[in-house]
Amino acid sequence: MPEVNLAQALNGALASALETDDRVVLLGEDIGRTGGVFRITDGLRDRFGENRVFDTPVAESGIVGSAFGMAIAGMRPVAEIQFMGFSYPAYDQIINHVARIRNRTNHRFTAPMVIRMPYGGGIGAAEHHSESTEAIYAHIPGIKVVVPSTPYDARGLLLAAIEDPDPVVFLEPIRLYRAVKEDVPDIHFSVEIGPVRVERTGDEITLISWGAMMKETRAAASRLEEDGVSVEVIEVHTLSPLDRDGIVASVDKTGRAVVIHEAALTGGFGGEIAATIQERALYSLHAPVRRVTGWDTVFPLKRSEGHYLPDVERIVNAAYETLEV
Amino acid sequence: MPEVNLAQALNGALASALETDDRVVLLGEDIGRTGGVFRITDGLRDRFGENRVFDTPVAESGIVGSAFGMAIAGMRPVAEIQFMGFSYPAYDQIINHVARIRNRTNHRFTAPMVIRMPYGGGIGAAEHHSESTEAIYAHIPGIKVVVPSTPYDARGLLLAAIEDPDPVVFLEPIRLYRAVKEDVPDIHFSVEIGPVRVERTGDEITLISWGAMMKETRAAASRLEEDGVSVEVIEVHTLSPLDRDGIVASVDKTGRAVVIHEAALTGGFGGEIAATIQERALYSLHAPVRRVTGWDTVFPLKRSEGHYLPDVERIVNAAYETLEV
Amino acid sequence: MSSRKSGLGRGLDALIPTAGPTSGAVTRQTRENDRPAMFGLINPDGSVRDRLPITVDEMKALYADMVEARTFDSKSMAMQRQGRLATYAPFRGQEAAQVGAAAALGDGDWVAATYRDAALNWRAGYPWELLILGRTGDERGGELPDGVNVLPPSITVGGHMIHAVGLAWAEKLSNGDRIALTSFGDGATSEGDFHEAMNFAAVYQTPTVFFCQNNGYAISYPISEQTRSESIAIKAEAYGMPGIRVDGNDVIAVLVAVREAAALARSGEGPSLIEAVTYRLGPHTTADDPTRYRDQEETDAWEERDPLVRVRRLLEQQGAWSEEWQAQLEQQASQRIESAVEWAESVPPPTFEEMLSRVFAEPTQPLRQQLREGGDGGGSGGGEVSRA
Amino acid sequence: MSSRKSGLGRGLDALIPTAGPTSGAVTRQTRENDRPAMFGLINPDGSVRDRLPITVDEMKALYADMVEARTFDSKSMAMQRQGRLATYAPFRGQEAAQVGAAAALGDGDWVAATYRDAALNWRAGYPWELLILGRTGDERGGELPDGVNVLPPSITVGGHMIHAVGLAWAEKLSNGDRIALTSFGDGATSEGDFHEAMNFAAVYQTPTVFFCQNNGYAISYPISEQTRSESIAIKAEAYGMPGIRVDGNDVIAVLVAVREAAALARSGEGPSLIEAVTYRLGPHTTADDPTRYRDQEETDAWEERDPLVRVRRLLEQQGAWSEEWQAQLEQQASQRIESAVEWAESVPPPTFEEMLSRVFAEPTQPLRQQLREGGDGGGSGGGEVSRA
Ligand SMILES: Cc1ncc(C[n+]2csc(CCOP(=O)(O)OP(=O)(O)O)c2C)c(N)n1
Ligand SMILES: Cc1ncc(C[n+]2csc(CCOP(=O)(O)OP(=O)(O)O)c2C)c(N)n1
Ligand SMILES: [Mg+2]
Ligand SMILES: [Mg+2]
Repeated sequence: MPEVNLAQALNGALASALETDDRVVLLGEDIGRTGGVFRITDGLRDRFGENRVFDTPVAESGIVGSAFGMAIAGMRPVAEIQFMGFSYPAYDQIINHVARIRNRTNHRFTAPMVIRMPYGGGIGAAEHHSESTEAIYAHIPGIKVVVPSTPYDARGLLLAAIEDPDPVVFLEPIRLYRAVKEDVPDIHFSVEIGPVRVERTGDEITLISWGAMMKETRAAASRLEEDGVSVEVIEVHTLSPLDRDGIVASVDKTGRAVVIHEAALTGGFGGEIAATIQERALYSLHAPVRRVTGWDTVFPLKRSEGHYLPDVERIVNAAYETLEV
Repeated sequence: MPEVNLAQALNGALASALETDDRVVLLGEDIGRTGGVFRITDGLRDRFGENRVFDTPVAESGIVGSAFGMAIAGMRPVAEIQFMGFSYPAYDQIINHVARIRNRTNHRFTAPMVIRMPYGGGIGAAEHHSESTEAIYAHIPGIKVVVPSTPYDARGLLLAAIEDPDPVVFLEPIRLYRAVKEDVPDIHFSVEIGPVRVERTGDEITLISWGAMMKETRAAASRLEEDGVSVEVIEVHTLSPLDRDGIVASVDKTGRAVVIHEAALTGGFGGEIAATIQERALYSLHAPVRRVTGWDTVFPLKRSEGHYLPDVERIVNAAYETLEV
Repeated sequence: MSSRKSGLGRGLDALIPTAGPTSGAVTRQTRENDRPAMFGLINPDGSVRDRLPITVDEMKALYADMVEARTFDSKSMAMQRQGRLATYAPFRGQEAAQVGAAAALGDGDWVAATYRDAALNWRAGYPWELLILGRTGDERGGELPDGVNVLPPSITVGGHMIHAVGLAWAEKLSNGDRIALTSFGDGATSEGDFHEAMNFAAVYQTPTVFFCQNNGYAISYPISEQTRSESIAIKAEAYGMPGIRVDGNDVIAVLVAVREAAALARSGEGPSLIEAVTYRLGPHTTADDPTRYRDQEETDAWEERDPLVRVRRLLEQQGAWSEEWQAQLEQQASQRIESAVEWAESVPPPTFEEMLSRVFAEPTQPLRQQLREGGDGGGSGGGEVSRA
Repeated sequence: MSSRKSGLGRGLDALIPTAGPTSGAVTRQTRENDRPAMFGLINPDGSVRDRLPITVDEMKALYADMVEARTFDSKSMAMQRQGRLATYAPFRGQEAAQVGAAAALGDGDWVAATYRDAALNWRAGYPWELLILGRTGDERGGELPDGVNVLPPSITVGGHMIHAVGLAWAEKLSNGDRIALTSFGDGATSEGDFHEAMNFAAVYQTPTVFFCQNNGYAISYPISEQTRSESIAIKAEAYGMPGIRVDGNDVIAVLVAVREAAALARSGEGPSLIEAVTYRLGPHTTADDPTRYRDQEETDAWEERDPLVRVRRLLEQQGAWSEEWQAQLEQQASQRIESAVEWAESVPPPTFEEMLSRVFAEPTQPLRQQLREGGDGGGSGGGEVSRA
């Protein structure tokens, strides 16, 4: 069982999908010759040919829209958007077309397709290269939104997304592409889209997060446990459909929760989760659900990243504020 | 003081702005010759000329992007997007450009502009004509999101939006365009963007809503008061910047709240409000903040509108569930 | 930029008249000198310009289809006024373009067209029943019969063209022999999505036919202001694609042009653009008032170019038209439309459960919860409160 | 579609060579027979094709600017490797295009260009200091001095072209005499926003110059695959706009072409498109490995066409170049760049407060709350809990 990082796990998943399913094709900017700016599709064009892996013009609406047409015709396209910040020109295709075809044809036509996009900051990138606007996708009925944080889940969730009968927006945390390695079976397995992953069990407080912020969340949990706090960590690797039951079950038990995300506070997906918790577990709550998030500004450039990104300190502090009451 | 409906109030506001400020120009599809599909710009091209009111090609990104350029150059463009469902092709311009120019130039260049869009359902319209995706705009740092529900506020808020030094997405509830009339002074006044409007005071429960759903919210409040419940009604006519203090102050008093919106539940802006309330008023809460919203599907066509749109019944029921505990 | 394969577009180019314009009328959509010159076969008075490549029986069939389409259009306008349909976008005046284009397609070919293309969609296999059901405001109107590869009419302007590129691309990759036709208006050519669709089709040489009905207006905005290019067809140059301008009120010319484009596509020669110059005789939709933006004179001039009348005259000249046949056609059409209406109006109202059951293949956890809570007048959306 | 005003574009059309291609080299960006033929004045060996419309002193100034630009480029590459700059997009090989285009502008003209256009932006007034500050990852690099009407470099591909249309439109409406130039790459012409920007500019006849640097690649994707049109310049036809192809490695030809386009724009004749055929000699950015998608031979061939070398040769032939002058130029340039770097690196780090104080004109209630809570390692984002 090979030890791979998240980027390699994704590459392996794509290779596996291309190998086992003729209907799978990949398309996106620079994914062929160069294997993508993050090398997620490295070697796939050489291995599977120019009729399976397509370089495209710089035209995100065209990429998503043509993949959508292919999906209706029975293929299983996997489109890559080079960075989440460049997905917005395709937002219309996603919300008005991809997400709706099943609804407007009462299941007659469907769009089984995946739209992959690297997201998140922390690498000192240029403007628009550090976006974390998952909330604008998780609000769209008719698409699923998935975001792995481990190599194992990355492979399993991507394969599940490709097999899913409905369209999936698949967010890839840039900061974690090469952060850790783990053993990932080189077989065609999948991780179920939907249920949250209880990553660590505890009974005093629940930390809830997803994607790149899982790194800080895990570190904060370890810090808290060192201090003797019993922490439950919930990874919401599927933002839509949201596993409310899984989240509520945990907070019903611990009575305390902190939600952590990288996106700006206002209108971020943490609001949905906090709202859900108070809706369904209010009488279990000993303290308000706190949100540790980015601030209400554009993700900043390199010199200010430290001001913006939630860090272990902020998570631990919020946990203690929550635990104190 | 003329009695006008919301559509007429908007028309009057635009006329007033065109008259008092040379820098104001209007652009959008069919807004010139026909005065717009809802006649909001009726007569303005005739009155102010072809160099103030422009019909444009069907190209929303172009409309917003060119208005943005004009704003940087010192004008005060007011762009109309024909329906909110057609704003998505301009989403990239709004989030990546309009919202950011002040931040990326440290105040050197700014985009004082308004993007008007009719929104919401309830008139049995065609697909894409009933959208209520305010959440995807309220999450964007750098733009303000405003939505009036009365003729008076419509005029005052639109004039404030045009004068605002920052870009404003201005949502117009289609269902209310011609619903009620009220006296609106024919002068150049403005309503402050930001603070919530406490429309009715009470101390047992707070109903919170905005835009078209204010109609059902008001009716529900009346029904509840007839039953002897003391209801506070808060209109959040500004979704961004959100007046958290105003909302929290009310719920601190009443201890109970229901948020009502037309958009789908998951990821809707009600989540932000409920999250805020529990964050800052948890110990005042006697019951969970409930959300009465659209369901997690595309806004449906005419025959299913009744299934989708929150009605007075659902609001009253939710209020009682909240009051019972 | 790679060079055109030899032969590509020859079929279409051959249709472009060399001896100046073929259309007598100077219209707002098209001026005498604009390139490319306009291809046409039948004059408004029914006389023909060239040998017609179809039989009299085929002409009669096209005419019958146009009569049926027009009957549907009138019926829909009337129903909308009675409140039985949601907003309706009439196609009166564009029957030749729509019927001609659809008639050029093969069984199973893909179609991605617009809200105005009921005639085109119908002729491509979309039952009147479902078109009407959709217009009553029922999503089930989009549930096409198996084998009919027509997408539900696109309501957004511009977004659907690229779908026809993807559909055709899939056919190409799977060695299918279907092509995809996308129909759109002059207004749609202003959207960025037009550009991306044209470019993708050309780059990947997908078997796509871009069929533009230039009816003179995007709602109130005339084509003379929408663009400064000489024509819409000439925009094909920007993509290295053949483009042709055809008299859109000439059903036979449209049929010939689309057939040629479809043949090119099917034989691996890639996409092409056809601009059918036509006119919308009615309002933009039932909510529109055209007097705000155009003169009656202009409309009257186009009434003279009615696409049905010229074929009737042509058939008359050939002794293939009679009052009785016309009456019979109209009666048949009425019957078909009436029975489609009857069927559509008898479909029971959609339920709350149905509404939430077609978002995903299976209702997800949030939807299952909402299905439990909801129903008419049901509770709030937040879910049950646990009191642990 | 309305007809072109007579004279519109005549200035540019006059530049198009009639006697076949002027460029000896067959390159990937451009083939001999592609339309329109390419305009150039200086050959790679420094010989001239035509009378040069500028003085030797002007040539020397252009050359000096290119030397300074190249010095900046090399310095930036080096700094990035040392971790002192975030990702950098080098323009080596494109100095003539950028310096030539900017030199054609007037004071106060608007510029909306890209991440690769540091030389163009600098020549239009953007201080090296701020360009470097921006590249260190500091938003204050976008705070241009008053009077410099250059937008901060666009990082998104395609979105900024329409801004130059809006800027120019505002000038037109307020009877200003500034024009707007937008610079973009070959890759950007695939975006829908290119289409909408070109169309708006043509429709409203805004004084906009569309300046495309066709450097052969959108990252790894060659222009030969990006489009099947004969050239980028020919795409102007789709908008009824003049379009011209110019040797982008010929600083004088670029200057002349952009000057002509700017003059047209300024005199109310509307927008035009200039395709400058050039080549990026370096990687796409410091994160890119060009060996994955192009051959060394190709790059070597373009090194032969170095935009600086040919002007040096030309000046040499005119006795206007010497080793000493060259050394002096290089030293001056180094000094300027070094001092700009020094300044940029001495700017104190931005604070948390600054970060939240430039979102709106005044911090809003949510931001005021976050300013209270935040700061380094500060609390959670939810606000204080009231305990009423
Ligand atoms: C993206 C988008 N923008 C705007 C609209 C509103 N709208 C509906 S039809 C129309 C005009 C389209 O004109 P054209 O493409 O010429 O088609 P026609 O109606 O003439 O058949 C507009 C602007 C829309 N439906 N979608
Ligand atoms: C909207 C958008 N999509 C994708 C990208 C990623 N990207 C950055 S540069 C580039 C290629 C642009 O090529 P071109 O326009 O030719 O400019 P060049 O880099 O060659 O100067 C791409 C795809 C982006 N920045 N913005
Ligand atoms: Mg039209
Ligand atoms: Mg390039």
